[in-house]
Amino acid sequence: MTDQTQKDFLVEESLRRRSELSSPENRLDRMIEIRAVEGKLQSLFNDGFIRGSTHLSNGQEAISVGIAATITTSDWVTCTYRGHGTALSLGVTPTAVVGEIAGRVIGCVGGLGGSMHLCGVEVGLLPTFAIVGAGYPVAAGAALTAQYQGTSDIAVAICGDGATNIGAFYETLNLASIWKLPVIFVVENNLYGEYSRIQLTTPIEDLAQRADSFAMPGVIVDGQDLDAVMDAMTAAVSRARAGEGPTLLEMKTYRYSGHSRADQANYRPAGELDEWLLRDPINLYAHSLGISDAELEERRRVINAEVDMATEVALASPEPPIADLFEFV
Amino acid sequence: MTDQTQKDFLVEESLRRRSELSSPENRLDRMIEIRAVEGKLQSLFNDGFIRGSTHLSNGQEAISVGIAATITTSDWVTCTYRGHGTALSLGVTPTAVVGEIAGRVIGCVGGLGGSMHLCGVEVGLLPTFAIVGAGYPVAAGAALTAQYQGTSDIAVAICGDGATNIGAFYETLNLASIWKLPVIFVVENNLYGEYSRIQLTTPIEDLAQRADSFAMPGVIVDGQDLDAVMDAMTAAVSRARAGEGPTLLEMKTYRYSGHSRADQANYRPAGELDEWLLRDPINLYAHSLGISDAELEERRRVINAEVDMATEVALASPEPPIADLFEFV
Amino acid sequence: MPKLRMREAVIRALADELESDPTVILMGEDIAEAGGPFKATEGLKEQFGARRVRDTPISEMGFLGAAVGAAATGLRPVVEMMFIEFIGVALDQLTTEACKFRFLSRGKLNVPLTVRASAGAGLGFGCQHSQMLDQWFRGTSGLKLAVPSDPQTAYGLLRAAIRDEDPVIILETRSLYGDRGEVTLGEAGIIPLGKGSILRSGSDVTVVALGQMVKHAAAAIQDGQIDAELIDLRTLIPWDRELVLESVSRTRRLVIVEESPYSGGWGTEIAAEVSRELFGQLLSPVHRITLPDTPVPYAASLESRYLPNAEVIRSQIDAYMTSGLSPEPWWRLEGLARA
Amino acid sequence: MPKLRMREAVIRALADELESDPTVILMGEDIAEAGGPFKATEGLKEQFGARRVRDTPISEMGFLGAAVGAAATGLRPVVEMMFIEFIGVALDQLTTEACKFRFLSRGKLNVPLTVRASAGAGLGFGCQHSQMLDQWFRGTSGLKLAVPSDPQTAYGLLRAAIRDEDPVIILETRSLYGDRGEVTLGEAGIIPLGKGSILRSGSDVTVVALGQMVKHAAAAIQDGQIDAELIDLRTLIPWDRELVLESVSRTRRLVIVEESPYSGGWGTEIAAEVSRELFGQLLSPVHRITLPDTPVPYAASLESRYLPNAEVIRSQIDAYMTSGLSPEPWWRLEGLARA
Ligand SMILES: Cc1ncc(C[n+]2csc(CCOP(=O)(O)OP(=O)(O)O)c2C)c(N)n1
Ligand SMILES: Cc1ncc(C[n+]2csc(CCOP(=O)(O)OP(=O)(O)O)c2C)c(N)n1
Ligand SMILES: [Mg+2]
Ligand SMILES: [Mg+2]
Repeated sequence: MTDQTQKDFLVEESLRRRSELSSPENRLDRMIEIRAVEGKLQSLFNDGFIRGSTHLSNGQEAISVGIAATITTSDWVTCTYRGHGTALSLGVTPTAVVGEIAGRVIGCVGGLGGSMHLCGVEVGLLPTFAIVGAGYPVAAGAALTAQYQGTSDIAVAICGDGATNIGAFYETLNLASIWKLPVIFVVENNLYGEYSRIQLTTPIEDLAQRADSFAMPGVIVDGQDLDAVMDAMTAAVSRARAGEGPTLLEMKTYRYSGHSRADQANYRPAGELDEWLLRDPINLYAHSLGISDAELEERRRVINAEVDMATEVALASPEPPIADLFEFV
Repeated sequence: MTDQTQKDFLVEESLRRRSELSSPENRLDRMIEIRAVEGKLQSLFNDGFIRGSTHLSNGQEAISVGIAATITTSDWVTCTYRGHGTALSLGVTPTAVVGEIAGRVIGCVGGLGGSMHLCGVEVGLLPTFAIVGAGYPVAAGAALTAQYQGTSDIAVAICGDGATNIGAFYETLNLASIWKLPVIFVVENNLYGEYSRIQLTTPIEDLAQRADSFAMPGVIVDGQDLDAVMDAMTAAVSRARAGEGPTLLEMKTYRYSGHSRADQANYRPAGELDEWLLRDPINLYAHSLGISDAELEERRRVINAEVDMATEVALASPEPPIADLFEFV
Repeated sequence: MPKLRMREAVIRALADELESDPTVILMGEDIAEAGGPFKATEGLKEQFGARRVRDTPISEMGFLGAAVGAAATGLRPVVEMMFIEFIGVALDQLTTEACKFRFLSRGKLNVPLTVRASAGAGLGFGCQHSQMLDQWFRGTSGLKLAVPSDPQTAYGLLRAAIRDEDPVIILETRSLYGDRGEVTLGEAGIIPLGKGSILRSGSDVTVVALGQMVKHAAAAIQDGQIDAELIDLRTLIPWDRELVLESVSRTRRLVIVEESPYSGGWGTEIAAEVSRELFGQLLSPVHRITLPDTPVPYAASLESRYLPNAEVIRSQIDAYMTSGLSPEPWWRLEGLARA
Repeated sequence: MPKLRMREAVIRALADELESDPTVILMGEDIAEAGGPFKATEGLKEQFGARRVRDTPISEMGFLGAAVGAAATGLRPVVEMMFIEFIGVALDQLTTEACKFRFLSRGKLNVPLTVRASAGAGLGFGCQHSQMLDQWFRGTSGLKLAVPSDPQTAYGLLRAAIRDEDPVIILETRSLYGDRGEVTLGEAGIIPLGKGSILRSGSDVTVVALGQMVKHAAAAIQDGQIDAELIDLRTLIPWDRELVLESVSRTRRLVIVEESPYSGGWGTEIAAEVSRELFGQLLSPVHRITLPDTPVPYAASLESRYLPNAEVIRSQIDAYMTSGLSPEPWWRLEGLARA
């Protein structure tokens, strides 16, 4: 395959992967896939295969999959540097994600962007944002396009708890409320912004409350429970599509790893991680589907093997040619 | 008098003027003075004597005087381009205010700043801010100095209703709350931001509510009633001095004039101004002090004459020498 | 050809683009109901409706960012920043986000966004409302910046900006809004970005100016005693290298007139490039006439010295031509400042 | 003299100033408990307490602005901007507020504020976390900007910045944090702002560099085959005019090595000024070695070409010396881009 055919194939594959999420089993598999890809990324980093930074979303997979499963490919999503889960859920392939982070031409941005800048225009993923808060107003703008053009499309902005302390968050909520934009603000409250526990930076506990200042519904959601995420999203999506305006969804969740690759997360109280592991989104969902531990293991095995293969394909792809540096300015 | 002696005199005079506010009659007179100075400024502008822009605070005098009367000269205040009332209340003399706006060396910034940039370091007024929202974090910083140095000083940030839609507002409230800074955020809700009625830009009515997102008390105050302003300030000031943290005070008020000098305020519904004039802060306070209409007229006459004289002194002062352009960079 | 004020030319450019392209929308503070603080959007809300001409809350990060998102997904927003200083609270969205979208999507997305801002000194607005601030935008790949000098360029550059596929900033010198001039409307009136214009041909010295300095530079040389070639740069980023180099290769002398500080002013880039490309061919060093390195003062007497006027420009050009050297700026001659 | 990594030199500078002046405080995201994302504040909270070394929420406008207010009223805050790009959401507080306070109080107030930020390319952080962005600060009167090139300059410039009475930004090139070198501590180690340093004397060409380019420029000429004089500029705003002019007046050739784009890069200002002051005395045009006008690419192979390295610098200097002309940059030679 030429690089171009390869790329076209990946786009088609992204769309197909997205459509798969209508099935519960596939949603489970996608969560497993995210976990597998991130495990792979961590070891590639550890082995010095890839450089820069990386921000794992392990523990938060239900949110990514729940969002992707409740919106369409013509809806737009803005997300942060912690975007592996979102990209994979929306449909971007493991090869395109790993390829990007390895700086290969097969990557979803052809190796120009890197770990913090995934993108999947065909499945609605705008280039992910490495500046905290920057994705909020951009999502509102995407929602404005939909509202203006009279389509029923919506936009979703995904950010962390720490990002609710930055000005752009408030300005966007206000604007979205005044203009009744079809946009959903998803706050992944994983209790930490980098190495700081939320209590050290934020004087309230439930961030959903911050919607009140803008006469906007703010909903607290169990982010470890895929069904709860989907229910909350579905309600917010219908509200948005019906022209009733924006919603803020606070997803209570946890990241299992540190903030970025070097971080051992020693600042976490002992036992906290273990407690959250008891409510692992993959296990919870598998059980709710009546899937046995053995079957779950088998699924993990299969998916891990697929991710291994995808990684090989990604790493076999060349680095981008120097002309690419100048072509997309 | 040389310019320098003139200036020293004005500084002393500012301090004296500030101390006057302990008496209710003087507070009344100060409100009358603000109204008089702004009337003078408007006519100087109309006559082409002075240029640039100007933002009158007529109708809002009780807030300015109420703030100045409840804090000390070692407390710090940040204020906006709509700062005549605040500057005069804090003690800056009419000569220094008019002189600044006329671009004269006798002005409180020696004619370098202009209408939007009054300043009175000796009475705690930091250079006023022409960028909406910019004064919020600076006030928090002044409060941090006090907290750090263990003095009982506090800071007050004064902004408009429209300014509660800008990011710096929220970032500052959050920071002030987390750090329990001795700062008071005063929102002069005069129902308009430039030519836009608040409903067109802000989806809630009571801006005090916006304190909730930061676990901060938010209090609605009748901004036309000097006693109410002083009561609310006094409570917030003691809270701040006691180390209990920041407070948001929403002062309900109204500006009688347009946003700036050219604005005829045609966007206001008929009758709205008239209704607010019924609750004019000067009249209300005069009545509460048992001062008759005749006596009030007499006070106005005397003060107008003083302001006329102050204006003459200001206009007799020369423009600043060119060396000043380079001396304070 | 109608005679229009510059602010009216802006209105016409916006109206013509709103008319010809249904994806064009306008946003900004008080631009709709009130017609804009400088009346540069007057009547557009009445003509095109509140759906297309939108008032915003005071949230520069919010609405500039929303414009970025809208532009990336199918609209062509034109944002008004009332004073260019206000982008100091929202620069991220323009330079770090919008200008990176094409790159970060490997060409799949682009951001056809226009930011109009009033800018410049001369009207007594004080030091936070009187700057040009083009330096904030230099060195950002993917960004263009133009500065009209009269009603025609205001019309033509703005239309070109709105049609451009990438982010463009137009700095409208506030003091020119009331100036009148004949304006060619329609397609013929559109002025391509990146192209300067020779306003007067001459053979002894090239004078390059931008924005309101064009008018003052023109006045400075209008008596014809110096045979100067006057170039209105029109677009600063990217500036018209070919035109300037061609002109200076003939005149062998260059004076740049900038509303920009001596240190870090935009003329340094042109001076550097011309000195490099025409090394050994210049009769005199490139000379820059700039603002002093100070905040913009308020008092009329100071502000009028702060901003180069025709008289100062003339005397500087005279000194340049006579001495063959780059004369010192007035503040050095008067011993007021070193830089 | 201890041998320290650059990040350790930063810690020592901060500790020494915290020690010697009780009004010095530090603020930034994750600088206290966690010791800083680059460990450039490690141990300081333990040593000086949480009152003086403060973690902040993610609110650049909020905490930078608070630092401005604190500085104006009696403290000497040192703010860490984790990556210089983040000041894109808070530029207003530095350039439009802090740098105007002295002027707007007619000298009664000043803002002794230091902003430290990590900056620069080379580590695979992608296009929103790899820029220098010094252009955002040029042309702002009252502001200084320095860029250390090694542990000693990191120590010395930072201490000078904290003692300065006005706002100073220090751009710490991230890729140098791990570099080790001997550091003179104490008063003797303080390096005045505004002064460059001749690292190697030479008579055929002056090479001016800044930040991590100093190391690469030094490597490029280390074999001594070219008799180059190497200047580490150290402070970019204001740059050391006297030193550079004196050197170039001897060598009559100048090469500037910049981690800054070709268009709008900081070298334009030096090139303009040198071309003006030494008009007729230069043997060759001033030559700039810069970044291309593109975003910072991620892939290692691209990023390593994006950033000038010793080899490229050497071959450019060779071409410059041989031809007597300013050679074209590689992207023009390879037909990849015009600018
Ligand atoms: C404006 C800005 N400030 C700071 C940073 C550095 N930074 C990157 S991620 C992060 C923490 C964000 O925390 P949160 O919003 O909770 O998201 P999470 O990483 O937990 O998903 C910080 C401070 C940044 N990228 N942008
Ligand atoms: C960041 C910024 N955006 C916009 C402006 C222009 N502007 C000046 S005053 C004003 C209205 C402010 O309204 P409000 O906060 O209600 O204060 P008021 O003028 O009513 O006292 C606006 C939009 C500005 N100065 N700064
Ligand atoms: Mg978090
Ligand atoms: Mg208001």
